[in-house]
Amino acid sequence: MENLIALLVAAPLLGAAVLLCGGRRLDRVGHWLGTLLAAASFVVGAVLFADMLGRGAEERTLSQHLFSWIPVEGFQADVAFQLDQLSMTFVLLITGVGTLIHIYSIGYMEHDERRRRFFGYLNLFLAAMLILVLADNYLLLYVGWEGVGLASYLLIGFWQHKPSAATAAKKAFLVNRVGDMGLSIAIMLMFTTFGTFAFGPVLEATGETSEGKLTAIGLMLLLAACGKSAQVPLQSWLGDAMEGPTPVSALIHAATMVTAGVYLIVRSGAIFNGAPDAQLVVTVVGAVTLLFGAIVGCAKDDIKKALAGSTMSQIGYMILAAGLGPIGYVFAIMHLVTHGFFKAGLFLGAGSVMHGMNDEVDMRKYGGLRKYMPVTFVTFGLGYLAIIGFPGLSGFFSKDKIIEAAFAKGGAEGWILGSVALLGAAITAFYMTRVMIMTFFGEERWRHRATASPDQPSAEPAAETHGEHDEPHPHESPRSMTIPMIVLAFGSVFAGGFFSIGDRFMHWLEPVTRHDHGHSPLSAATVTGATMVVLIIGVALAYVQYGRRPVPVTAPRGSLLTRAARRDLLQDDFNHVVLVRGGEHLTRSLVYVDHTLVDGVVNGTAASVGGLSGRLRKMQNGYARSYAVSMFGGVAVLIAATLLMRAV
Amino acid sequence: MSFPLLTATAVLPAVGAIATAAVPAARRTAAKWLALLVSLATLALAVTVLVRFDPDGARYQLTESRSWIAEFGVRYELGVDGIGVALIALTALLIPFIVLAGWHDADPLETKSSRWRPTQGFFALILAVEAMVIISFAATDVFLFYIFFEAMLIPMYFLIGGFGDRAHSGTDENASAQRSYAAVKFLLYNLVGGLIMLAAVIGLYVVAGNFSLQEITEARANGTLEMATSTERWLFLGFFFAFAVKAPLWPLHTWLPNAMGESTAPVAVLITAVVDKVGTFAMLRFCLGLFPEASKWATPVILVLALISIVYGALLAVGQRDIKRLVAYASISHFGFIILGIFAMTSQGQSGATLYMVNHGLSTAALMLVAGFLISRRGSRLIADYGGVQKVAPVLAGTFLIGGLATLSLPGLAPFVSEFLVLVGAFARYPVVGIIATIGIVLAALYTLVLYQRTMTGPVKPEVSAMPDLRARELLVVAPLIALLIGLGVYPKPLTDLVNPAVKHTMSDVQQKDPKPDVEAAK
Amino acid sequence: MSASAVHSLWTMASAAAPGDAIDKIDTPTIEYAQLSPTLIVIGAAVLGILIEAFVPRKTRYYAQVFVAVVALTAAFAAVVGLAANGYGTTKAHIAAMGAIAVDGPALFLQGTILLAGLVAIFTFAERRLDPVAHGNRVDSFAAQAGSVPGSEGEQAATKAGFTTTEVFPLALFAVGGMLVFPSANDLLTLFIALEVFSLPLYLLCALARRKRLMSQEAAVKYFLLGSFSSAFLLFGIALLYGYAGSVSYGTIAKVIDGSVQEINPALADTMGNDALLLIGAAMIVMGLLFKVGAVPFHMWTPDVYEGAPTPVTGFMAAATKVAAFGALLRLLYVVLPGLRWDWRPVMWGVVILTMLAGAIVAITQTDIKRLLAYSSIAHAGFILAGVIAMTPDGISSVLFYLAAYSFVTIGAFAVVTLVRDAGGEATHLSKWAGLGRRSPLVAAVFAVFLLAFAGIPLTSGFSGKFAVFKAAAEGGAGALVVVGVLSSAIAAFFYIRVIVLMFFSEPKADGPTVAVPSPLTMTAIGVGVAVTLVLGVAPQYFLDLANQAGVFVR
Amino acid sequence: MNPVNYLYLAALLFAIGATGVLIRRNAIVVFMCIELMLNACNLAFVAFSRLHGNLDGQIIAFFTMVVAAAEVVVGLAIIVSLFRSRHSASVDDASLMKL
Repeated sequence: MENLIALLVAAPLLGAAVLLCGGRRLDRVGHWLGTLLAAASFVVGAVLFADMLGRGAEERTLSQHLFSWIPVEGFQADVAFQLDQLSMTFVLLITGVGTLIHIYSIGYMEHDERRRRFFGYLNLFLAAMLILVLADNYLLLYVGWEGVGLASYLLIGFWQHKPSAATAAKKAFLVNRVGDMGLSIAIMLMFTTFGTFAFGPVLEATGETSEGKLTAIGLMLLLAACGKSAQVPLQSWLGDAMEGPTPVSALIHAATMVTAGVYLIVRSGAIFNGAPDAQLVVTVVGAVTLLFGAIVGCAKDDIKKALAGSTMSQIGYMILAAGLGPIGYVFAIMHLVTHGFFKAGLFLGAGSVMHGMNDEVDMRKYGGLRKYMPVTFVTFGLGYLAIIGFPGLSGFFSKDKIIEAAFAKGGAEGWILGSVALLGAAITAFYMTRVMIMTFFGEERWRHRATASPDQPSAEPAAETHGEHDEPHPHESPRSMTIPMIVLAFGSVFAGGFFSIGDRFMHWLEPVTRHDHGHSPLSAATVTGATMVVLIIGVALAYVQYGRRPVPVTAPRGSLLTRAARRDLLQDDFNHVVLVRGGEHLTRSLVYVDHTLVDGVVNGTAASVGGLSGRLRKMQNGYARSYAVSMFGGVAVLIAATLLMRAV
Repeated sequence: MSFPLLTATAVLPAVGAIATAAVPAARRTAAKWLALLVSLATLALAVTVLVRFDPDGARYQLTESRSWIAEFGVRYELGVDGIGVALIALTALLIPFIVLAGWHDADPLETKSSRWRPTQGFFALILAVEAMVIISFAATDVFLFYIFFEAMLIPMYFLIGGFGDRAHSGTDENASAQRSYAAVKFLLYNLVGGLIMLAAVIGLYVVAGNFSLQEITEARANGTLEMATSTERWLFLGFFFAFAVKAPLWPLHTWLPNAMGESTAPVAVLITAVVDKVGTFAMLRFCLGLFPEASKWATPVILVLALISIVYGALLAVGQRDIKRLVAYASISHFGFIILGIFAMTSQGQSGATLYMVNHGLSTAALMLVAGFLISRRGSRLIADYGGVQKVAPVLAGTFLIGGLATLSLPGLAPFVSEFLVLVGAFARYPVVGIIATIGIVLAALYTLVLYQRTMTGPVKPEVSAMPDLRARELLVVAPLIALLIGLGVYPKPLTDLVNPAVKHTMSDVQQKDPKPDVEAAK
Repeated sequence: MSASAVHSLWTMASAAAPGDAIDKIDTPTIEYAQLSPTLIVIGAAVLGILIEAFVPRKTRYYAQVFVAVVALTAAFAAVVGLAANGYGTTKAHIAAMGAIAVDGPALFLQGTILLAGLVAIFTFAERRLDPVAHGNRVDSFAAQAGSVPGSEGEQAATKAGFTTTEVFPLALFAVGGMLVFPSANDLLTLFIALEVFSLPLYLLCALARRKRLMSQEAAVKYFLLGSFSSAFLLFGIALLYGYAGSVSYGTIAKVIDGSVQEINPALADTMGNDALLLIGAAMIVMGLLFKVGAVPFHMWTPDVYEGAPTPVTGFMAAATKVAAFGALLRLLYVVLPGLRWDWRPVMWGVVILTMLAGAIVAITQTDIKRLLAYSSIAHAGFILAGVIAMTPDGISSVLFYLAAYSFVTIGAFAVVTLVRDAGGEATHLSKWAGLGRRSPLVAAVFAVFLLAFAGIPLTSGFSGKFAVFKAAAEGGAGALVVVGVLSSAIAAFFYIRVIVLMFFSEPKADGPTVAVPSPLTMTAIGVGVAVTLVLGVAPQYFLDLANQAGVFVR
Repeated sequence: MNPVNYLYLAALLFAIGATGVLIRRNAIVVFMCIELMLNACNLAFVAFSRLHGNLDGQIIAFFTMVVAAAEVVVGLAIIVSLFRSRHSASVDDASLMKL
């Protein structure tokens, strides 16, 4: 059985290789091939899943050792896979959602002449992501980690001719690199601490080392997670990443890749359990980010950016949960999965809307679309209900559990984190309702439209071409796009319930992540009630603001906070001023230094020798008598020196 | 004594050089083919060396030893350990690509007097350099090494000064003046280094009485050869200075950007991927082998310099306007890593450093050669003159990107393996150093991606709109390199197996043990 | 370590006791066989004079060349014969009543001088470079030395096809003197030899066909300064004679380290007077330093090298240096070792000055001949570094260096004679721009010589430099080695500059043409290249030779 | 009379000659000064010869005279040819070559 694991990775990898090297002749079949291989990988995953269910809870872990990768004196890095429940969860999520999005893209990218390459990149991403979750040691995980980074770079910048896209891609990669620094330092620390960085040995040996080391490792891992999962302070890239085609945003920047940070932390649970300080930092980061993302989400008029903010915030929830330790791990993953469903669905919906609206992304130019694209409306709506945590839908279960867990952490921390989580829920309800209303309800603002507001650069390429001139004719998307949306809608409706009945999911994961219930100061019912209340408040506020009065086509100036939020709470400006500008000055001055100082010293020496030469030359003045003088002086000195030598 | 394989490997290109130079002026193409064939034959010989070499056998194999200049206690002693084999293989591997890539670089612009034969000269010089480099990788006699270490400057000098890049650098139209400046700078820097080394070589003779690396190392090991601490340090400094210039290590690096900027891309590759490796190689073999104590004594300073090189080189790469100068500064940063790995004095660090020499050779070759193809199309080295190339020449852009990703050592590509090993090795002994060095990772991503973005993406510039994609010859150059980069990235085991024993020997030379992990240390 | 013990490191007792008997004058015995090289050359020179007197003008040139070549070859053969018979090693002893030493260094240097002279004679005899004047080929010497430059007398002489074939006997005389100079075993012989080879050189300098004013000026300067220095030398000899009561090397050495047998009161009196000894020694050394062109006695070199006819310059630069260094070696190693603690520090200063000054001033030179002149000064510095090593290796390394250096020098100057424009040789550096494009071969050859001067490995220059620096280091002069490598780095700069000029800069429109020489010059250059490469790649044989030859007789 | 005084005289003459070389312009005079120096040497030789009571010094003196004569021949030849081409025997005029 375990030999199948490699197949999981191999299939999409093969696809990537073939599609990227294949050349034009594959253009016609490329997308089918890519989708097929993604599906194949899913099938293999399913088979393995079935097999795994067939075995007892404790011996479900499979492992496959492929080959010894970097064998060096005292340093052993292998290419080996490990498939346990946690990995399996991800495998299914990745391949499943991945396949759906492949299918979706067939329709979405129909008119792009580089579609083949697009599918190649998608396959590359799947492969890398699978390596990430299947690796049995941190170094191999690092390979997948950077691999998905590369894929995301390529896909964000897929429309390279747009400078904005290229820049966004570069930014994503760079910010992630900062995170990767953390990961590599963490690995080095593990190597010097445990002499290895394979999951098994490391996670078992955590007891044998000092808490300080563990904390250091934990914090480095957190840094990595922040980079990949767009957590404060490394979140700035996610918003720009929306420059990529929508399926990409759905798959990479909502469902799978951005959640890798959560996987990393949960996977390294043993380390964090040994380092409470690190855990605290994790929860704080999570809490801050969930508010940050939510606030940003409220202010964006670009539908994808709004969803991106929401993604940030939802992942904030997961990180928060993961920071809670054994209390939260399970729920973190559970929310991760449900979020995978509904957020992917939402993005696909957004994509479908844009598809029907000439790639317009500004929600202020939407409105009343429900009757033009019913399927999209329904699926998007369900996703909406799921994310705000409408009772019975997936989001309700998963998020509720996290809030409970947050309180269950106990002490002041518990209260603070819990209430932050609640507040987050309220804001979520608010901005998602806003999105919903602005898009599907209200007057049809895309008719007799005014010129686009300058401060909202429309993202997709076509916007420049015909966005301004002829008004769009909203229409439902082709079946290849709607079917995935429907499937995901199902997931977002039922997944949560399915997982929670009889704590299925908890029992499934427990062998890997362990679980304890903690002791919540509030009863589950109370928490649920509170959640309901804040939810209603949020929805109501949004309705009052956007449902009752008409939405202006050009964004009003808005309050200070709004304006700040539109600019990602000025965090980008900070980066620009401090890092970019500062960096530019640093490099420029260094170039100067290199030229004048380092080079100057050498050239200066040469020049001075030359000058000396010029002066000495003058002594050769052509007069025989002066030569005689120098000889005479010379011999005089010679004699004097000789006598002196004898004297001393 | 059996068939002198190493000598043959070195002599073949030398003979080829003479033959190529002798080809009459009119038969330019013939000269090119001759050079290509010779380089391929050399590659074949190098492969046989690789095959005949048994990693777990004696430290130095395929040894040859003849009396040469008894008066100076100099013997013609060749012998390779794993490191030498790897680098000889790298050299022999790269030269054919360099020849192929430089196919048209030396075609005379207008037919001058029939005596003037630039093409023949160009390829002859390349082969001459190959021969000298191979000898210096194989030499186990300090004097023999020194001779070729110095002598290879001359052909390199003519390659840089005589066959400059025809693309204008934008800073100054007077290209030939700049070129000869670069060539002279290259020569003088290295000559000064070499002469200072000469003093040390003489000193070594006065102390040791012969030049045989093995003898001296053994004598030092078993105490029959005492060296006063101060003497050893001075000699070490003399050697290290020369190697640091060649490598190049901050602040002795400034010749490299000029040299690489002004020379044609293949020559630039020759400089940074092949010739400079002799410097780092020599640090590993001679500095550590002959002067272990002094090496340990100097380590702190050298590590700091290496760190400076890493960060400084990367930052300057970010600040460059000229593609080739950018690559040059990137190389400076990479050489920082190599030296860091060597002087971290851990198995991982030194294995990593050795792998790094090979991988950096491959990655720079890939990046620089593609850059050369790009430049030859547009006739400009300025980044600002490009834009949107990806649209018109996707394959070129793709290969360029892969070269770049290799340069920023993306996992899955060969350089990652070596870079990570170096970092781990450094971290194991000097955590702070390791952490600072990781900054290099981020900066590498920065300059590579900025370069790619500015040249390849964005709206298509009118000047590049008609740019043809890679031709068959060019693809033939790049594809194998990329294949190797991926292959060695996924499965570097053959290389590590080759290198590990040699590294073990070096570690024992310097009497260093790897630091134990805490957990084991605790037990 | 006692003085005499140190002394015996690089000298050995001679078979025949030196003739320092003064009361009775016994009939002198002359070992003609062992003096044969010198005698042959001098004899040929005399024969040359007779040829001038009796052979018709048309055939003189051929006769002279023939005689000169045969004589030098024969003399060389004689030297080889002597060496083969062990006169260099076992049978080494002092001939001609103590006047001349026949030992390793002497024979090695004589051999070198003879070969160098032979090659130089080839360049003297070159007649293809200048355009044919009035239907007869001309060499690089004035048609009639007496005629005033630019006068109709001169033109008449040229029209008549006069040529100064006296240069050949003159050169032979000079060679004869040079042969004696390094083997002179008493101060008088030293002085006479000095004059014998100097006077012809003074004349040769004045004989250039082109740029005659400069040539005459060079001659005057060389003559005045040369005789000025030889006056010092002579006075030094006088003082030393006063100190030791004898001019024989052996005796003086004995007196200096106090191992002399019978001491009469007068000697006892003067022996006490170190001033005589030190001043005398300093003056003699100065005279020799002048000949080798060491700072601060170097100032004649650039002017004379520039003004003299280029073949003569090559001859001087090579042969004179060899002879002078030979004499200097013998003086310091045989006569003055007892004094080494006095003169070594002083010589240190001279060496450092010479190496640095030569290299530094050369940087800004614009005339190729002056450039080479300064480079020869720098090289004198390098050789001196080997001289003051005061070890057996010191001797052999210097011998090797001299052999290596002389051929490179002659070759280089021979190449200079090829590059010509309307005004004769185009010696200004700017004229050499782009030579590599016009005639790659000549440029390449010259580049080889320059690289050898620069001491790049695989050229004779490197082997020589390594040898002397090694000797110096072993002699405890490590600091000198460091200064040496630094100055060779500086020196490298201007050699490189010339190479850059030849290969990397565009040729000028009015650039010089490269004359196609006759086989004579070709052989000169060819020999230069061959020696450069052979001594660079496989120097072992010659090092052994120098090693065997590395012991003086006393 | 003590021969040492002759030595002082010789040294004096030598110094005078040397000074003359340094300060006089006319080539002939300079050359004469050199001859003076040579003769100072001769005096020294003879004096020492007397001092030591051996003949070497006196013989050397003869040699020196011959050499001096030879020098005169060569020197005058050169100086005269210079004079004829420049119409001046000043050593300072002959300074084409410098630097």
